[in-house]
Amino acid sequence: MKIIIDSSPFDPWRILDEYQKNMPKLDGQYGATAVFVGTMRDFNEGDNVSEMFLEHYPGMTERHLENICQQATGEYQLLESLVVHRVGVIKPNDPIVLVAVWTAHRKQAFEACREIMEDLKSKAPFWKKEQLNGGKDRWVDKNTKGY
Amino acid sequence: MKIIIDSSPFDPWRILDEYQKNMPKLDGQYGATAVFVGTMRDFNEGDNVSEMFLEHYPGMTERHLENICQQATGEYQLLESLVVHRVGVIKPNDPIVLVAVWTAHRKQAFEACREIMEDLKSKAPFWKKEQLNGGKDRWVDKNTKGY
Amino acid sequence: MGIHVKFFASMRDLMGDDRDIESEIIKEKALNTVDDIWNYCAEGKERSANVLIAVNMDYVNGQSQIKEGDEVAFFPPVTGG
Amino acid sequence: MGIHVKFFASMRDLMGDDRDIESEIIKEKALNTVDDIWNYCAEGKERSANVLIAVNMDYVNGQSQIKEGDEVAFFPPVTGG
Repeated sequence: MKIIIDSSPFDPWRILDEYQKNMPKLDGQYGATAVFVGTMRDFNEGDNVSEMFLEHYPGMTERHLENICQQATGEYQLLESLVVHRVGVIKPNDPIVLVAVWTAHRKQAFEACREIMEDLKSKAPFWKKEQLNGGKDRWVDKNTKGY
Repeated sequence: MKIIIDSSPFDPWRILDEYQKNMPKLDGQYGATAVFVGTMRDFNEGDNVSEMFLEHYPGMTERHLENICQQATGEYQLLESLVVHRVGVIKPNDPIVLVAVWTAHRKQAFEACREIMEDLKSKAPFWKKEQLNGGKDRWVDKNTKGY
Repeated sequence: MGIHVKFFASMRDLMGDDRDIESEIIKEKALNTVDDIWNYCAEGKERSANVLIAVNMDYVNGQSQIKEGDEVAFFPPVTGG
Repeated sequence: MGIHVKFFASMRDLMGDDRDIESEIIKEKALNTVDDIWNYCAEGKERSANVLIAVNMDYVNGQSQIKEGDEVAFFPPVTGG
């Protein structure tokens, strides 16, 4: 299990590659990997967005994400899990979040990945402020539901 | 949309990296990417499996996978989709299947990825023959349900 | 043109290799449906209820009509992914 | 030790920067719950129903008791991911 809060851009596929190479104890054990990547779009609610600032609550964020993964590990028999989340200034096309889980069977992988993501979206202390084309900015007031 | 049937080992993360780099028309459009990777384990139904042979129905396989992706594209507003499937001789820890979809919103990505995978598991013409430790082999008689 | 019949995986172990049924046979034996094709090839072997059938790479059932030039495939439940 | 109060995102725009409430004030004003802390800091500003509260980085509600040394945080609905 690993939680990374990162203020620099990250490459989800390279992180997955490296993380998986470093879990040799799982060789032959995992049959399923489910991954979600959230990426910054250049539009939201009808406006063009040129840049975003992602604030978080240091300490609580890590703690909350660890709790989510710990709970999912028990509920879905996860062999491994990984969450990466960007903070700070973010540009369109930058990955914002990566959630990945490894399990023996696919049902658990799909369900755990989605549940971790929904919990993160609804409870992990992050906040987005969008910079609109033209210079105005605004806090995003809520996340849309994922189910 | 791309379907790849591959008799050589493939690296899912590198394929995703390359595929995504070559879809510049989607820049700024996709907010969600959902990925599933199925990997060969070294055990099944209580037996150690040393190697596997994956047979397919050339022509029908590609056609069926294209149909699945086409249908999901309409149903879930997919911006892009990618399916890679190994055939031939496969070793433990080799990726067998990769399904990836790109959408504006996460709900559609999660649901489309899972649905494509379930359809592939239940209808795409592939068959596995397992080579057990000790030299015996056996056809896998059915896939487990994923919902 | 005849009809080309394919068997995959454990179905090939049971039924043997692919075969072509010639036009004359099709007419002589009045092979009109997928079931007719199976009965002609199987020589008394039963087809278990879970066997899947494709004609020209589309799924069909046993009552499906066949015509000259068709490719008919019989195979066990799929196990990919 | 006192109590450390934090505001995040739009809540900071509304309430200003983090602040420390000293032990003497806590006793004098009888600040026992999260609601008391809010009322002391807000000077009449309403707390909308969707504001989230954490004490020592765990979610709580307004009736939750606080004690010296606690970190109390108020923030709007989260929008990560």
